[in-house]
Amino acid sequence: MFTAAAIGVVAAMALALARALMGPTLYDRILSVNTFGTKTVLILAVVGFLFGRPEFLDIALAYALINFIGTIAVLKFFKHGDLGGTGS
Amino acid sequence: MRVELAMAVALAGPLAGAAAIALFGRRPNLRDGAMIVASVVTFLAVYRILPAVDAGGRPELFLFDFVPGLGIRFVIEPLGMLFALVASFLWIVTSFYAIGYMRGHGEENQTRFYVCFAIAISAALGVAMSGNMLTLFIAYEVLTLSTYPLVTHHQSPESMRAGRTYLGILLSTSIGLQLVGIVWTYGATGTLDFTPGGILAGKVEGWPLIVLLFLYMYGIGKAALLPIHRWLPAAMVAPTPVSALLHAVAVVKAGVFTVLKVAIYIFGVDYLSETGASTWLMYVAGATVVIASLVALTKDNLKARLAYSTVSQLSYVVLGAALATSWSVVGGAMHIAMHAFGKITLFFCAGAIMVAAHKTEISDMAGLGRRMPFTFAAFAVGALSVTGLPPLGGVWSKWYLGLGAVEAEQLIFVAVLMISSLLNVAYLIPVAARGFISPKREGDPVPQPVGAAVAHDGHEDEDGIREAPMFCVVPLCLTAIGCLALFFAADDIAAFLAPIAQR
Amino acid sequence: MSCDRAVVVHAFSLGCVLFGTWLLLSGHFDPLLIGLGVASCAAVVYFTHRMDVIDHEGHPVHLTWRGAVYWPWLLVEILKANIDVARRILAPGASISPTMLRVRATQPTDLGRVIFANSITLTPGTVSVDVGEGEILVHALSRDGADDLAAGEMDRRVTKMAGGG
Amino acid sequence: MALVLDIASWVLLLGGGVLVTIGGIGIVRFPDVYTRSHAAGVTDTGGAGLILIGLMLQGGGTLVTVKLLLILVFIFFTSPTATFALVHAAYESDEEPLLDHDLRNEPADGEERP
Amino acid sequence: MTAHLPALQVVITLLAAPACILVRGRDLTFWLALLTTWAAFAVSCLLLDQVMTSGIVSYELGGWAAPFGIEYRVDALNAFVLLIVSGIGAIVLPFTPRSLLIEMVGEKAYLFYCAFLLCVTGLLGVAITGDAFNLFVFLEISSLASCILISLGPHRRALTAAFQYLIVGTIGATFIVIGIGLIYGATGTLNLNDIAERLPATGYNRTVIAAFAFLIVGAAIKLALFPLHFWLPKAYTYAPSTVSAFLAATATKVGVYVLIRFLFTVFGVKFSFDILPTALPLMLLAVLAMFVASTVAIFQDSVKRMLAYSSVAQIGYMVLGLSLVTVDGLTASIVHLFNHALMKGALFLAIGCIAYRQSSFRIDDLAGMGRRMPWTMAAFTAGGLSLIGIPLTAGFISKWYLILAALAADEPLIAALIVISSLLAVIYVWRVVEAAYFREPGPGAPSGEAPLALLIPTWVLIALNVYFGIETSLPVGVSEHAARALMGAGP
Amino acid sequence: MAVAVIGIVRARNLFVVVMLTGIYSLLAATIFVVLDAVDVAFTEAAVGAGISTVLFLGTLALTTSEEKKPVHNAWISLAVVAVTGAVLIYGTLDMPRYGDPAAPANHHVIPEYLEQGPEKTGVPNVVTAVLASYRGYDTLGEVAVIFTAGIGVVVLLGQWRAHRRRDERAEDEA
Amino acid sequence: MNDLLVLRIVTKILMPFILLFALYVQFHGDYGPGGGFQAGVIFGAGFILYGLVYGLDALRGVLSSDVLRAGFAIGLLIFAGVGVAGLLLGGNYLDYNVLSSDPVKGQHLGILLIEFGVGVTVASVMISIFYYFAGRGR
Amino acid sequence: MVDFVGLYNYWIVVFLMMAGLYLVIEHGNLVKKMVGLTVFQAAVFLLYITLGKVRDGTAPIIAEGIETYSNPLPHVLILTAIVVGVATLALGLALVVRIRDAYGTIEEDEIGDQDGPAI
Ligand code: NA
Ligand code: NA
Repeated sequence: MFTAAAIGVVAAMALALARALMGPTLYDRILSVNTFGTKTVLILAVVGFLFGRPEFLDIALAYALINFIGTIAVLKFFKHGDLGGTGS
Repeated sequence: MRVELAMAVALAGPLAGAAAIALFGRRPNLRDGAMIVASVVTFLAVYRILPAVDAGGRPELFLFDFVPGLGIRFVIEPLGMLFALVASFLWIVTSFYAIGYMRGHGEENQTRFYVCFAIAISAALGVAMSGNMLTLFIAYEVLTLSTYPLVTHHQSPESMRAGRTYLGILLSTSIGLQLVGIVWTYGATGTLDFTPGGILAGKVEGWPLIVLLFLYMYGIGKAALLPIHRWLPAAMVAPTPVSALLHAVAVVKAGVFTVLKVAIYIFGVDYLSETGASTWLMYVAGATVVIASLVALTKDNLKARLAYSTVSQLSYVVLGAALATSWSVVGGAMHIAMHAFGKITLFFCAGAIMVAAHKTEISDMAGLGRRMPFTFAAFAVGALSVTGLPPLGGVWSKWYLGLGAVEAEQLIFVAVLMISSLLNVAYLIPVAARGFISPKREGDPVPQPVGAAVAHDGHEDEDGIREAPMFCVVPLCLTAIGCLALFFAADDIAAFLAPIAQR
Repeated sequence: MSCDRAVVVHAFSLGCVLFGTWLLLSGHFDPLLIGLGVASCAAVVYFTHRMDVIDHEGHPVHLTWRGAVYWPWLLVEILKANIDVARRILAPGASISPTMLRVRATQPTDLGRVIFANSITLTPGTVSVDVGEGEILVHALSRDGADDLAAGEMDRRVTKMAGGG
Repeated sequence: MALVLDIASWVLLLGGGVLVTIGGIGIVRFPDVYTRSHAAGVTDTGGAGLILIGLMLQGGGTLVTVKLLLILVFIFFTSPTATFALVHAAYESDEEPLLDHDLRNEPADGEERP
Repeated sequence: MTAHLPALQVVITLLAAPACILVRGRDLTFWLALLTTWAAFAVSCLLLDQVMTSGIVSYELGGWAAPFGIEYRVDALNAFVLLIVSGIGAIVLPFTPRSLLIEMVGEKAYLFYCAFLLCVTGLLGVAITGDAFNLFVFLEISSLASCILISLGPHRRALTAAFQYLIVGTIGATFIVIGIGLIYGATGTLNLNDIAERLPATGYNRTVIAAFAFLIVGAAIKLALFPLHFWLPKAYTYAPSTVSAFLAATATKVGVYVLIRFLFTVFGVKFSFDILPTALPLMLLAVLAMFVASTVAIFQDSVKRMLAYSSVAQIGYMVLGLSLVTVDGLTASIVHLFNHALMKGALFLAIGCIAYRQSSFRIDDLAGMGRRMPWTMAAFTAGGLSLIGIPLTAGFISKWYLILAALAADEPLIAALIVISSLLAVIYVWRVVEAAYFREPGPGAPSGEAPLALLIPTWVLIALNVYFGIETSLPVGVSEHAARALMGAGP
Repeated sequence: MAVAVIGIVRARNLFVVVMLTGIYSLLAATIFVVLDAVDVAFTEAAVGAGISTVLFLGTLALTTSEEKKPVHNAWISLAVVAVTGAVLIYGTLDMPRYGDPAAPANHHVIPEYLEQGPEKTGVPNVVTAVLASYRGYDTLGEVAVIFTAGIGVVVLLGQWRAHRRRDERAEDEA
Repeated sequence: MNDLLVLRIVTKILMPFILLFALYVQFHGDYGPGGGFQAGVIFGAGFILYGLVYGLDALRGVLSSDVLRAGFAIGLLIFAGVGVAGLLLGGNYLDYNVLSSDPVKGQHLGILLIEFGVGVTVASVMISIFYYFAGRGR
Repeated sequence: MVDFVGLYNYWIVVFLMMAGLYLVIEHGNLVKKMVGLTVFQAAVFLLYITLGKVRDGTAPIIAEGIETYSNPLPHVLILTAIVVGVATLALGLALVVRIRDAYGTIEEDEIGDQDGPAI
C-alpha cells in the first residue's frame, strides 16, 4: 500500500517536472518546483516506511523547510531583483 | 708564495681588479692604474707557477664538489701554463693599449668595459687552469657572457645584432652540443678529470665516439670551425681592444685551447689516432683553413679581413688536434702562442690606424705607412709571423704541424698548410706593402682627425695624420718584438710542451 | 521593548513550548540531551529575541483554545474542497470558470487577517492574491467556490477565533 | 484493532496517492498559473494530509508519528504562505489571470451576487 | 612532542588561520602568520631528519589504526615536499607586507594571511597524508585558498584567472575523487599503502585501469602537465607576485608529488609501467611541454607570463625524469622539484620587487632596469641563470642529474633534447637581461631600488640557488633515498 | 534526473536552469534515501536544494539571467566528454554488481565500523561515528574548506574601500 | 507593505521552531541523520529566511558580519582545539578517548564538541555568504 | 559475455556526469559552468553512494533487529564532498559576481574580447 502511495507521488513528481520544463511563465516553474518539493517530502516519508526504516523523518522535515525558504527566496528575487531588501 | 696560492691569485687577481675598477669608476686615472696593477700582479702570479710546471709538477687547486667526485678543480699542466702565460702577459699589453685607444677614441662606459674585460681575463685563466671538463665549461661560459657587453659596447642596433649573433652561436653550441658531450662523457666514464692519455679509451667506441667528437668540436664554438664561425666576423663591430682580446688573448684561444685539451686529455691522442675518429675533423679543419683564407682575400675592411684570417688560423690548431700525433699536438699548442702574438700585433695596428687616421678600409690606407712608420712596420712583422716566415715565431708552429701531418701520413694537409701560407701572403702582405709603397693618390679626400691639434713632432704631415698615441704604439711594437722573440724561444717551448704529447 | 514584561512572559512561554517540542522530537531522555535541550531552547529564545519576533503575533499561544474549534472545521472544508477540485481536474472539457473577487476581511488584527488569507489559500479552489485593509483579493477556480467564500462563513469563524487579538 | 488501523491507513494512503496524482495532472492541465496553484493546493493539503495521516496510523504512538504530525503542521503553515507569495508575486508582475468572471471591481461586501 | 610532529606539521598553520580572523590587526596577523610558517618549517626540518635517520614515520590521527582511521605516513619523498612547501612559505611570507601595500589592499591583509595559511595547510596536508580521500580534502583546501589568493591580483584579469583556476582545479579534483571511488570499489580501502597492498589481488581489472586513468589525469590537471596546463599561465600572470612566487614554487610541486605517489607507491611500478604503457605517453608529453611551453615563453611580452610558461616547461622536466622509471630518473625529478621551487620562487619574488616600483611587467618596460634597480635585476638574472641550468646554480644540478638519468636509461636522444630545450630557456631569459641591461630606460622608468624587506627574501632564495648549486648533498641525498624507496629498491 | 539534466543543458534562461538544478538536487537526495544514505540525503537536500539555489539566485540578481548562445566548438567538448564517459563505462565493467554484499567495498574496513564503531564511540549512527571520529580529520578538513569559502566570499564581495587598480585604469584609458 | 504581511507573520511563528529544529539536528546526529553540518545549514537557512522577509538590515541587527566572521573562526578553532586537547592529554591528534577517563565517554564528548564546531562554522559561513550576495546589490 | 544487468545504474550515473562535464566545458556562460560543476559533482556523489548500497541493507544506523546495513563509508566521504562542493560553488559564484562587476558580462567570449595583450 505504501507502494501505491509512492507510485502516486512519483507520478505527480513527473507531472510537476513536466510543467517545470514547459513553463511557460517563470511563476509556473516556481510553482512546479515548489509542489515538486512538497511531493519530495511526501515520497521521503513514504520511502521510510517502504524500506522499513521510518525513523528518518527529520530529512523530510528539513526538506519542507528548505523548500519553503527556497520558494520565498525565488519570489523575493523576482519581485525585488535582489535578496536583501526590506521589501517595503 | 706557494704555487697553489699563486694559482688562486692568478684566478682572483683579475676579479679583484674588476672590483677595484668598478670602485674607482669615477676617477679614470686611479681606475686605469688599478687595472695595470691587477694585470701585472696576475702575470707575476702566473709566472710564479711556471717553474713548478716546468719541473714536472701539476699544481692543483680544489674548491668544492657539487656532485660526488665532480666539482670545481684547477690543475695546471704545460698546455694550460702556456695559455695562461700568453693570456696574462697580453693582458698587460692590452691594458696599456686599451687605455690609449679608449681615451683616444673618447669611448663611453669605459668602466663597464674594463670590468668586463678583467672578468673575461679571469675566465680565460680559469679555462687555462681547469682541472676537469666541467670547470672548463663553466669558465668557458663565463668568458662568453662577460665578453658580450664588450661586443655590444656601442649599443647601436648594429652592435646589438652582432651581440645576439655572438651570444646565440656561442651559447647554443656550448650548451646544445658541448654540454651534451660533457654529460655523455660523464655518463660513460664517471669522471671528467683531465687525464693524460684520455678517459674515453675503451669506454666509447665506433660511431658514438665520432658523434662525441663532433659534439665537442662543434660545441666549442669559440674555435670557429666552418660553418659556425659567423660570430667572429660579426663581433668585429666592437672596439679594437676587444677584437684583440677576442682574437688573440682570450676568446678564440680559449676555444682552440679547449679543442686541444679535449683531444689530449679527454679523448687521448693515441686513442684518436688508433680509432681514426678524428679523420673527418682534419678535413673540416683543412677546409676551414683554405676557405676562410679565400674569404679574407675578398674583404676590404681591415678588421674583417683579419677576422677571417683568424678563422683560418684557428683551424691550424684544430688540425693539430685532429691529426692526433705528438708533433701535430705540440704544433697546435705552439700555434696558440705564435698566432696570439702575431694577430694581436695586427689588431693593435688596425686600431692604431683607426685612432690616428680614422681609416678602416684597406683601399684607403695607401701611403699611410710613411706617416705611421712604427705601426706599419709592426703590421708587417705581424703579417709575416702569421704567414709563417722566418725569423718570426709563426714559422715554427707551422713546421711542427707539417711534421705532424707527415707523421699521420696525411700529406694532403702539408699541401693545405702551404697553400694557406700563400694565401696569407696574398691577403696580409699587400696591406703593409700598400702603406709603404703606394703613393697617395691626388684628390683623395682628406679625413680630419677629431680634435687633432697639430702636434710638433716628427711624424706630422700636411693632412694631419700622424702616429697614434704612445699608449697604442708602444704595445704594438712590444708584441711585434714578441713575435721575433718567439722565433728563438721555439725550442724551449717545444721542450716545455713535450709532456703533453707523451704516450 | 526589551524591558517589557509582556516580552518576558512571551519569552518564557515560548521557551516552554520549545522545550516541549524538543522532548517530542528528541525521544532521548538522558541528562546530557535534556541539558542540551534546555540550552538549545535558551539559545533559540535569545536569538528570536534579538530578531524581535517574540510577541503576540510571533508566538500566538493565546489562540490555542479558541483554535480548537476552528481548525477541525477548516480541515473538513479543506477535504470537501479537495474533492471538488479533484473532480474538476479530472472532468473532461472546460470544467472550471476562474473568478477573481474581493472578499471582506473583518479581522481587526494583522494576525487574524493572515490566518484568514492562509485559510483561503489552504482550501483548494481558492487562493488569496492580495491582502488589503479589510478585504482580500481572491482567485477562485470556479464561480461556485467564489460564491461560497463570499458568503463569509470562513471570515466570521476566523474573526471569532482571532478576533480578540 | 490493528487490522482496522491498517485498513484505515491503507485507504488514506491510497486516497492520498490518488489525490497527489490528480493534483499533478491539474498542474499540467490547467491553463494559467493561478488555476494551477489550485491544483498544487490539492497535493499540498489533501494529498499530503491523507498520506501523512495514513503513515501516522502505521507509525502508532511513536516518535515517528510525532514527526509526521510536525511535518503536516509545517506544510499547513508554509504551503499556503508560499502559494500566496507566489500568486501575489505573479499578480503584482502583471501576470493577468484568465478569468471567466472578473469581480475585482465589485466591492467586498459579502453579499450574494447574481 | 616529537612523536606528534606529523600532526603538528599541518595543525599549526590550520590553527593559525582562524586565529588570524580573530586577531585582525594587520601587523599582528603578519607576525602570527610568520611565526606559524616558520614553526611549520622547523617541524618539517625535524620531520625530515626523523625520516632520514629512522625511516618511515606513521601517525594515526584520532588514534585509530590504519586503515580504519586516517594515517599520516611520512617517508623521504613527502618529508622533502613538506620541507619545500613550508620552507618556501617561510621565505615568501616576509615579502608580503610591503608587497601587499602595492599590489593589494592593506585592509584585506588579515584575510590574505588567513588564505595564505590555509593554502600552506592544504598543500602540507596533501603532501603528508597517507589516505586517498584525505588527500582530496586537503587538495581542495589548497585550491580554494589559492583561488582566493590569485583573485587578489591587481588586475581585473586576476578574477577570470582565479575563476578558470577554480573550474579546472575542481574538475581535476573531481577526477581524482572518481578515481578514488573506483579504487575504493575495487579494494575496499582508502589508505594509500593499504591500496597498494590490496591492488594485486584485484588482478588489475578494468575498474582499476579506469581508476588509474582518472587519478593520473586528475593529477596531471593539478600539476599542469602539457596539454592540461592552460590554466596555469593566466593564474600565475595575474596573481599578486608573492602569490605567484609561492604557488609556482609549491603548488605544482605538490601536484607532481601526487602523481609520483600514485604512479609509484599506490599503483606500483609493475602496474603503472609494466602492465600499462604509461611511461611513453608521459615522456612524450613531458618533451612536448619542454619545447612547446618554452617556445611560447620566448614569444611572451610579459615577464610574468613568460615565467609562467617556463613553469609549464619545467614541469615537463620533472615528469620526464619520472617517466624514465629508473632510480636515477626519479632522483632527478625530485631534485628538480626542489630546485625549481627555489628558482621560480626567486624569479617571481624579483618580479614582485619590480612591481613595487612599476605596474607593467612587459619586457619592453623593463628597459634599463638593470641600472635603476640593480639588486632586483641582478637577482632576476641569477635566477634566470639557474633556470637555464648554468653551472654553480641549482638549476644545473637538476639538469645534470636528469641528463645522466636519461643516458643511463639508454635514452641519449632525451638527454640531447633536455640540453637543447635549455637553449630555449637561454633565449627567454636573455630577452629580459638584454632589456634590463643593454637598453636605455624609458621616460616613465622607476627611479629607485625595491626596499630591503623585499630584496632580502629574494636574495635569500638566490643564495639558496647558489648554495644548492654547490652543496647538493641534501637534495640529492634525500631524493635518492626517496627514489630508491619508490622504485622498491630499498632505501 | 536525466530529463532535468537535459533541461539544464538546453535552457537558456539561467533562472530556469537554477530551478531545474534544484529539482535535480532534490531527486538526487531522494535517490540517496533509497540507497540508505540518509545523512547524505539530508545534506544534499539542505545544500543542493537550499543553499545552492539561494547562492545561484543571489548571483543572478547581481549579474544577468539570460545566457547567450555559446560559440564554442561543441565537437571538441563532446569528444572530451565521450572519451571520459567511455573510460568510466569501461571501468564499470569490472565493478561489483549493484548492491552486491560481497563487493570489496563492503569488506575490509567496513565490518570494523559497523561492529566496533557504535561500541567504541557510543554512537549508533555509524556515519556519524566514522565522520566525526574514525575519519574526524577529514571532517576537520571539510570545516577548513567551508571556512576557506567563507573567507573567499568575504574577500571577494566585501565592501572594501576603493583601492588602486592602476593597470585597469591605464587600460581603460588606452 | 501588505504583500509581506503574510510572510512576516508566518515567519515570526515559524522562526523559533526552525532554529530549534536546527539545534535538534545538531545534537541528535549521533542517533539519526544529521549533525553539525546539516544543523548549520538549517540554522543558517532560518536566518536567511529572516533576512529575506525582514530585510538585510534587520538581519545585520541580529548578527553583525563581524560576529559572523568570528563565528567562522571559532567553529574551526573548536574543532581543531579538541584535537589539540587530545594531544595535550596524551593521545594522538583528534584522539577523543583521552578526553575522559572512560574512552567511550571521551569519544562521545569529542564527537559532540567537534560537531558543534562544525555547526558554528557552517552556520556562520552560510549566513555570511547570504549577507555578501544579498548585500552587494544595493 | 559480460553480465550487464546490475551495471545499468552506473551507466545512468555516467550519463549524468558527462552531461555535467559537458556543461562545464562547452558553455561560455560562467553561471552555467558552475551549474555544470554542481551537476557533475552530484553525479559523482551518486556513483559513490551506489557503490555503498548493499542489497536488503538499511541505513547504517545501528538498531536492534536489523542485520544488514549499507556501507557507511561512502556516505561519510560524500558528506565531506558535498560540503567541499558547496564551498567551491560559493567561491565560484562570488568570482562570477566580481567578474560581472569588472567586465559587465559573464560570457567567456565577451570577457576574452575585452582584454588586450598580457601585461
Ligand atoms: Na487553495
Ligand atoms: Na550524522
